[in-house]
Amino acid sequence: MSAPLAVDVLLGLILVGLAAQVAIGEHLFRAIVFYVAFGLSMSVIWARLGAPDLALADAAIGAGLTGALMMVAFRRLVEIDPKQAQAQATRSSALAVLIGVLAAGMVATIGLTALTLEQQPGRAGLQVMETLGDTGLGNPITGVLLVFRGFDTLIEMTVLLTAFVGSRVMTTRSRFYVATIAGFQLPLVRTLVAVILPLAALIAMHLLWIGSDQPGGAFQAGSVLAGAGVLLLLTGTLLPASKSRALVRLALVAGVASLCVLVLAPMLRGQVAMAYLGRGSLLFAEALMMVSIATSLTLLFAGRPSLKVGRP
Amino acid sequence: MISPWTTQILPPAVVLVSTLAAIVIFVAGEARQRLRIWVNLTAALLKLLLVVWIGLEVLAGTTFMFRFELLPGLELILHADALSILFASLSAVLWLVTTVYAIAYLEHSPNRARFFGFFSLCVSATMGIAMAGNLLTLFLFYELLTLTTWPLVVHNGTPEALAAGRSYLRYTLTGGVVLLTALVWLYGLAGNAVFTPGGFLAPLAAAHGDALTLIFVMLVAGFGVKAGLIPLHGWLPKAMVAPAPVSALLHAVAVVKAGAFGIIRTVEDVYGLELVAELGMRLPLITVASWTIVIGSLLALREHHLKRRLAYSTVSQVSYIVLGIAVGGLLATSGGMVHLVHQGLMKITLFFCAGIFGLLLGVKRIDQLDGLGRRMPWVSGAFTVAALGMIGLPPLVGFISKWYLASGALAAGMPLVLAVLITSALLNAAYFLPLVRRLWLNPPGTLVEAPIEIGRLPRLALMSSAVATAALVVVLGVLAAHPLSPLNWVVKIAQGYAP
Amino acid sequence: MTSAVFVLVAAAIFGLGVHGLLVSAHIMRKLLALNLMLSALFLLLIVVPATIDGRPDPVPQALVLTGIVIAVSTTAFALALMVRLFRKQGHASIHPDIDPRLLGRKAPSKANKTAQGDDR
Amino acid sequence: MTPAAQLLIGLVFVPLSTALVAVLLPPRRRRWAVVLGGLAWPCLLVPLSMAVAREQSVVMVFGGWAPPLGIGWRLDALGLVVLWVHALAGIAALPSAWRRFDPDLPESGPFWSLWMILATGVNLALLAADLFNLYVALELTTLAAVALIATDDGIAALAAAMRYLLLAVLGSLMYVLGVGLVYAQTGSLAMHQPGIEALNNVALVLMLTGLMVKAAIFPLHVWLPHAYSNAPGPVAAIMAAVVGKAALVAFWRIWFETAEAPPAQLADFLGLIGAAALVYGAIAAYLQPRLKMVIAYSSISHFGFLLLLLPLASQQAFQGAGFHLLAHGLAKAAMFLAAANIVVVLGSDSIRHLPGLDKRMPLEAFTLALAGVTLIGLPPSGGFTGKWMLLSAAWETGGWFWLVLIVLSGLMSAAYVFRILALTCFHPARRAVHHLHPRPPKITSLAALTLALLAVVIGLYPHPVLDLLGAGMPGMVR
Amino acid sequence: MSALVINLLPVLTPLIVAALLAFRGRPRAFAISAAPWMPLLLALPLLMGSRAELTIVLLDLRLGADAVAAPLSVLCAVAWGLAGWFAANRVEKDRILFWSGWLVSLAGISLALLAQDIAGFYSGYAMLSLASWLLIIHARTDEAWRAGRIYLVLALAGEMAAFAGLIAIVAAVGNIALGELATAVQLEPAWRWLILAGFAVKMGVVPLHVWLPLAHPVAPIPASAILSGVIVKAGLLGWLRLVPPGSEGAAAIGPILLVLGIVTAFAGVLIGLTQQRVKVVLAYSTISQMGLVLMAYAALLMAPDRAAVLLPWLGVMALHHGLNKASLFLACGCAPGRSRLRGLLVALPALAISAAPLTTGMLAKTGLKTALAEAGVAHGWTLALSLTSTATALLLWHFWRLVRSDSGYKTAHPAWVAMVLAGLVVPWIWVLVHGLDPHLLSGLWPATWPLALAAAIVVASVWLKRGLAPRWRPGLPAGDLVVWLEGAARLAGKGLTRLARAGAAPLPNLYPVHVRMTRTLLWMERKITALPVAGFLILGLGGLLWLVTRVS
Repeated sequence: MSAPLAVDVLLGLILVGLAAQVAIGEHLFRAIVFYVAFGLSMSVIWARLGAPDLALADAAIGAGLTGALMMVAFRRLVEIDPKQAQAQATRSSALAVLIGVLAAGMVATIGLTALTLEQQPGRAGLQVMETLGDTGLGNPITGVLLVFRGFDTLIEMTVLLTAFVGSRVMTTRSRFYVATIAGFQLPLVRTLVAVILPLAALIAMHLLWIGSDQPGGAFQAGSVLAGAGVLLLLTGTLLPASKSRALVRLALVAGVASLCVLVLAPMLRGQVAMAYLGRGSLLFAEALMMVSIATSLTLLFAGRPSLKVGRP
Repeated sequence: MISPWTTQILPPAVVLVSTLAAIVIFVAGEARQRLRIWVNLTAALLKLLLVVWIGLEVLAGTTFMFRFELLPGLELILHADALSILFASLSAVLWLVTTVYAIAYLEHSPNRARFFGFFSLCVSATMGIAMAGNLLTLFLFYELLTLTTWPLVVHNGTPEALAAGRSYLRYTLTGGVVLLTALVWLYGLAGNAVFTPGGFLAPLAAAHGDALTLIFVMLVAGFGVKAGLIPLHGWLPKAMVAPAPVSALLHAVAVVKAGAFGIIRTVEDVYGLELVAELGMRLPLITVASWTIVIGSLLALREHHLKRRLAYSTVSQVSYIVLGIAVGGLLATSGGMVHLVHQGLMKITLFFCAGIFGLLLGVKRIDQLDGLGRRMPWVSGAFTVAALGMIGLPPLVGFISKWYLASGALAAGMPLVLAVLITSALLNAAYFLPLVRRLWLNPPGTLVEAPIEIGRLPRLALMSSAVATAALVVVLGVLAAHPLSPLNWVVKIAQGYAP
Repeated sequence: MTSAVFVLVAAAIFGLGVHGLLVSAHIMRKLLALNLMLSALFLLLIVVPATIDGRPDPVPQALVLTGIVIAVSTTAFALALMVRLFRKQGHASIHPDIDPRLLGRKAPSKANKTAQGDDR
Repeated sequence: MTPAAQLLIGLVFVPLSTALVAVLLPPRRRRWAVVLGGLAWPCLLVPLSMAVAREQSVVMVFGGWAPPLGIGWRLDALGLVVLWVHALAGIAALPSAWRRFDPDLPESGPFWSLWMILATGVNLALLAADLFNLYVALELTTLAAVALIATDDGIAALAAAMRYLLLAVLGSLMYVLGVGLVYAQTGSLAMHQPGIEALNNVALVLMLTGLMVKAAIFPLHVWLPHAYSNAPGPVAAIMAAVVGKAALVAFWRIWFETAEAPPAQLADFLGLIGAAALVYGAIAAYLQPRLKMVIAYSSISHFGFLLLLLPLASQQAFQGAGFHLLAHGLAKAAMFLAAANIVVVLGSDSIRHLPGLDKRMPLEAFTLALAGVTLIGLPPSGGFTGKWMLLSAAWETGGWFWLVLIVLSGLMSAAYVFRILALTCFHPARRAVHHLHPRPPKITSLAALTLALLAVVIGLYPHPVLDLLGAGMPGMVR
Repeated sequence: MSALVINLLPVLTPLIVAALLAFRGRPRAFAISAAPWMPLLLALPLLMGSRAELTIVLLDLRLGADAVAAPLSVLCAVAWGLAGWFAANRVEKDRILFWSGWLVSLAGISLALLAQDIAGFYSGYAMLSLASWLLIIHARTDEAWRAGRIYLVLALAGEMAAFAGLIAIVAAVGNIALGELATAVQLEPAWRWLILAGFAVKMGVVPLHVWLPLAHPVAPIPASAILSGVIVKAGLLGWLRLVPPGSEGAAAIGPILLVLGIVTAFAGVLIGLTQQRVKVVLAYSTISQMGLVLMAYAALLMAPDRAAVLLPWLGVMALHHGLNKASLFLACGCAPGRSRLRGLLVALPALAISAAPLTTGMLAKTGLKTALAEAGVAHGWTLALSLTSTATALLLWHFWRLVRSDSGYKTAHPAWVAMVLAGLVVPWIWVLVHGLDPHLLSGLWPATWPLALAAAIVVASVWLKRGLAPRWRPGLPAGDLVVWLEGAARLAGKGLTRLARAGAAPLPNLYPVHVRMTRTLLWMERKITALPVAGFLILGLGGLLWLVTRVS
């Protein structure tokens, strides 16, 4: 078998192994950790497949943020009921295994049959490549996300907003739990943070800027910023606040609002809804999107409506 | 003469009068008794007037027709032909009487607003059935009737009442379902057709003979449930737990008659008797009716609960109508149709009296009737008259219908039907005469409950309504040959069907 | 060939996810399993359609990107919900067999609502 | 871009921007904004109805990028009908929501924006002519719905919400898998793909299954009863009115539009599933010890009923099903609103407490009765009209089994409806007194009553709706 | 107009008076005092002989007196009137009941007499039957109830039979005038037999006679007087009305009736001899007398063309028997044994009935014999007839012995005397009015020897110190056959009730919902609500759908 294929198989095996750990590993906490690992190797595979945008996104969001959210949730469970720290996986049953195998077989057959399908000449992907030139964008994915299928993105942002608002339903009632971890209070860590923060900001700006031509974009940037926010929360530099602030709320809705503007503005100019207005408009929208992605993810992590600066 | 607009608006008006009354009553609520009484009475009177008006116009040859397209190719038609006038006037008159009776009967009892509201609704549904111009409309109001009578049946709210309501619903709704199926099928075959004397299905007979037969069976079964054809009668005796006015109306006009009326329409106006005979459905229909007549009487014979015995007698009596229709011919048809009115009068009288006995003296069972004739001669008199009428004793109305039915049966060459009639007459005597004897000739027994004292006016209302209907039983019997008597009206109708 | 391998990988992950979803009582574990299944799904979405000059079709990529964001939002929300449920009922699993009879009563009055607000 | 198309934009963006405004405003002001928005977007339906009546459907494409490249929207008669249900139910739910979620309650802050987000999602799901856009819309709807259910903080509600969320995710997962396959095969995500014959059955089945979860079709209904019966009254009303239906409409669209020639045996099989749902739901409803449970299970039964459109598959049947969708939506919303008031007053919706209700809450009892009539399909009512059309369709296609089934459905609904009515109005224990909470303002009851009345009245004059639905669906014009 | 009034008065007035009974106080008193004289109203139409038509009443009612009804109208007017007088003083118990029965049955019979159309006649007849039931059960003892029950069953059955018959006529020609009946319609013999049988119940023709011996003893004396004197004749009226002489095929049934008549005549006497109660004996004598009337009617059927002569003779028989039998019944209430005069008053009608020479009985016999002669019946019948008078004589001797020892009221009642006189006179008047030839001389010997024979038997029995019947008494219960009938009826009743019970089984419950079902369903619901199962279901359903797409 050829070398690249061997690499593929290896990657695949690693991925499956991690997945197994996540799904049926003994200890819940370990499962979460393995999930983060899984996300990272997933992004490796994305890269291997030649989808750097996905790689970035999965690394930042799939692995990083989801993992962080899971951890803080787990931590809250433990704070409520210490026994949760040793939450064991329930024993597997033969039936479950059988069903799992069947499901796997189903998906395999589906996928393999799908591979054999002959491809349509006029498919959307090709058209994207052709028409991308008119938009002057370099990154077809950004093109699809913000130009051709921009409306999906709008709804997607709304989903994010909904997730936040929805979780408020729960969090308004629950007592405030400090998310900070004692270890992170060490001076060394703080200096480290002091280094990391501007770096993260810089990366974010960069991703945002190049997003329209190369891999990157609002999501990746936003999640990087969110990661930074999470770090700040962990170190206690930022603290969750239960008093909701207008500014924060503005930051939350900014992304959706900007996309709305993107959709509606052309209509004011008598054009079709969401007609393409040029890169500038995209940049503006993406910037706002980044802001609200970062804010909402951070707040989701904090489990509070707002943030305040912790004591130095 | 009468403007075309009026001819269109009158039939729905007749239906809606009591609907409006119901709405007012519902809205007015429990407390506004005086208002309720006035609304009831005025609505009843108004309806009666309207019906009479229409009746005279129809006599003069005006055609009343109100069409409203419910669905594309699916019309709600209200019209007024002689037959509908017959049924409508019957229910209008009896509604008036029953309203008076009910107002007095339910004095001091709870939930009167609900009762009278549904009462009025039930009557407007009946009117709709009477005025229905096609099978769909008939079905529509038929279902409405089910819906509006159920609250009346379970009005008392006792466990028996609830059970009765359940079984009532089971039977009637199942019947409705069967009807609906048949209806869809029929519309699929024949489209949206208006009732026409002699039926409109004859052209289809060649192509869809079997289908038509099946549909006929389903239709008759569907209507038969309410008409209490055995073995579809199960709900009827149970429904006796309802307050007396309800039972009276249920048995005399609303539910049972609706079923019978539906069968009349099916046989005469949808299929036409010739077609029915052609499909080989005439004999079965006659058989079922006869069977019901005899078995119903036997069942009545075996009941010791007054109202339940009356109920079974209804089961048997209503089948006279079906029998007459099925036998066909001028005599039998008119005999059957006139029984629609006559049975109504007699039965409502009986239930009025039974109700009064029950309400004032707590008399429920037959053996408690002893010597009531002395205690309340007028009511007992009314009861006696009606009972004798049921037996078919001349010169009461029962005799008239029986006379026509019997002669019709022989004219159609069916001596067996005559035998059935005679048997049932004997059985009627067997289960009614003992009641009469107990009323008048037995020494008074001790009452189970102390007699309830009600005001003079209510008592008067109760008695007078019973006596009034009893008087009608006599008068319509004695003056049967009068040109305006139901009999002559019916003969006019029957000439339309069986020239 | 490569795509075939990854299809198989995706299938395996999917199966594991299903298994995890079925056997594990703990909600968080179920969420993990669901996320696995989602990842498998995304992998399929990218692998199955034909590549365009060596790189995956951009449209599915965009879809997957959207999917990822939706997934993380859903997960975040589900976690919040789980924490609340855990606090109320003391264990992190969904009881299917709570007798509906017992759930009939509600606490309608406002005072009651706010009081009920915090954990008991 | 036609003015009608711009109105389409409004259908989604009015509620969406309302939601954003609601998030921005301080909690005390939110409900005002929502009232405005909730009353505003239905107004758009009037001109849109005219437009749809004029030319069968209103179409728009985003940014001029025609499918398969871009996203298209399409408003057809079916969507319009459900939109009307949505609008009416929403408006009717306003007073009740206003009372239930006043700003002092912690959960009322999120509620108002979530509601508008839900509206956005539903409207979008009804408009979307793009498979993936539909997915996004359904996700939005689900997430908002789950959050709304969770606004009732009881264990039951939270558990139900959780179950709903997990199952919905599973469902949408299968749906997306199907969508991916569709793209792999056809290279387009447009819902209606001219020129592409029979869809890959695997993809079709995956999408259908996914949607069946969201439409709560037996045996995938398990999330629904607890979710609806434990959600706060107004929420339950809105969800029962539209959330399931939006998924069902999507189901039909994929069946009739995307898969142009779906395998016939599958149609029959789905019809059988519908039959099973119908029977099971009715029986379950009959056995439930809680009013809201009864109503919820009746929804399951009626969804099964609506599934019978697949085997019948004629223009007439489509009219019937669409009409039934309308009537049932209105009736259900009415019932849930009434039930909400009942819960407020009695502190419970256990049917043991129902006796005597007709005295204390006559309006609610009347509402239940009217809506029940529609559910049973007794003439004259919307339910009857729909049933009739379906019946005649069944007759014309010679589907005797379906015909009998449809007819029986009415009977089975009668069983549980009359059970409730009998308990409410005629039970011997009627005079028993249990402690009562203050009655909610009358307008809430009147709103419910209006819906129920509407559900009955449309049966008297159904022509406009039927004419709208007359066009049928692409799949049926054979 | 006047005709209308005249013909309606006899029918309506009794009813109105009966209605007055319902009001307490003065109206009731007035009614009771007025009631006895009602029958006299019948004289009006009889004398005026006018006809009236009420097109709006019943099924257009036609009224009027005619030759057929005339003798019975006279009989009714006289006998009923006198009995009413008797009753006015002698009935104390339950007067309202008694008089209402009395008046209504009077109205009924008047209507039956006057009605000229089928429906009208039937109405009157039915009223009569039902109302006379009230007279029978007046005492309301168990015995009375039994008698009443049996009478009612027989009467109703008979009516229904008659109804069936006349409905057959109506079905053919509608509700026509009775006069036209003979010529109007050809009837299946079956229907005619139904009619005959139906009215035969009233007549007490064997074997339908059973109610008479039960009813008479229990009814109050005046009531039994009219029952036996008048009401039984209503059956005859029915025959004459609905199977008139000359209707085709009627002649054929004559002989059968003849036999039936003679059998009845003797059976009545023979059973009567075994009875020990006065009124029972009288009842049986009535039965046997009705046998004779039946024979006369049979003859009439056989010689329709001589109807003009024979109808009056039939009238003579009716009058004679009605009046005399009535007076005998009244006698039972007047302690006839107490004085010679009273004895004489009893003996006269008794002798008349046993057809002693020069009595109205002889007239009757003559009439019958002429009838038979006209019918051309063999001579042997006349001998049989003579023997019937012997038998009757013996029976009445038996009665005489019983009644002598009977102690009822101590005082005689003028009505009784009047009745006896009427019995002696009225038939003669009738004969004279109709100018019939009484065959006095030729009739003497045939009238004498049977009686002489009877006397001889009596003397012999006295000489042998034996009662006529007492020693050899088969001990038949009163109302012989009825005992077995009752048994049969009881069995039938049991059967019917059982049948009824079988028929009463309700439909099976359509929606059976059992506790187990509830439990099962809730359990199942819980199971599939469990997330693993649900997830499995989702995947599984997907796979299933896919499989479905594969099959075809």
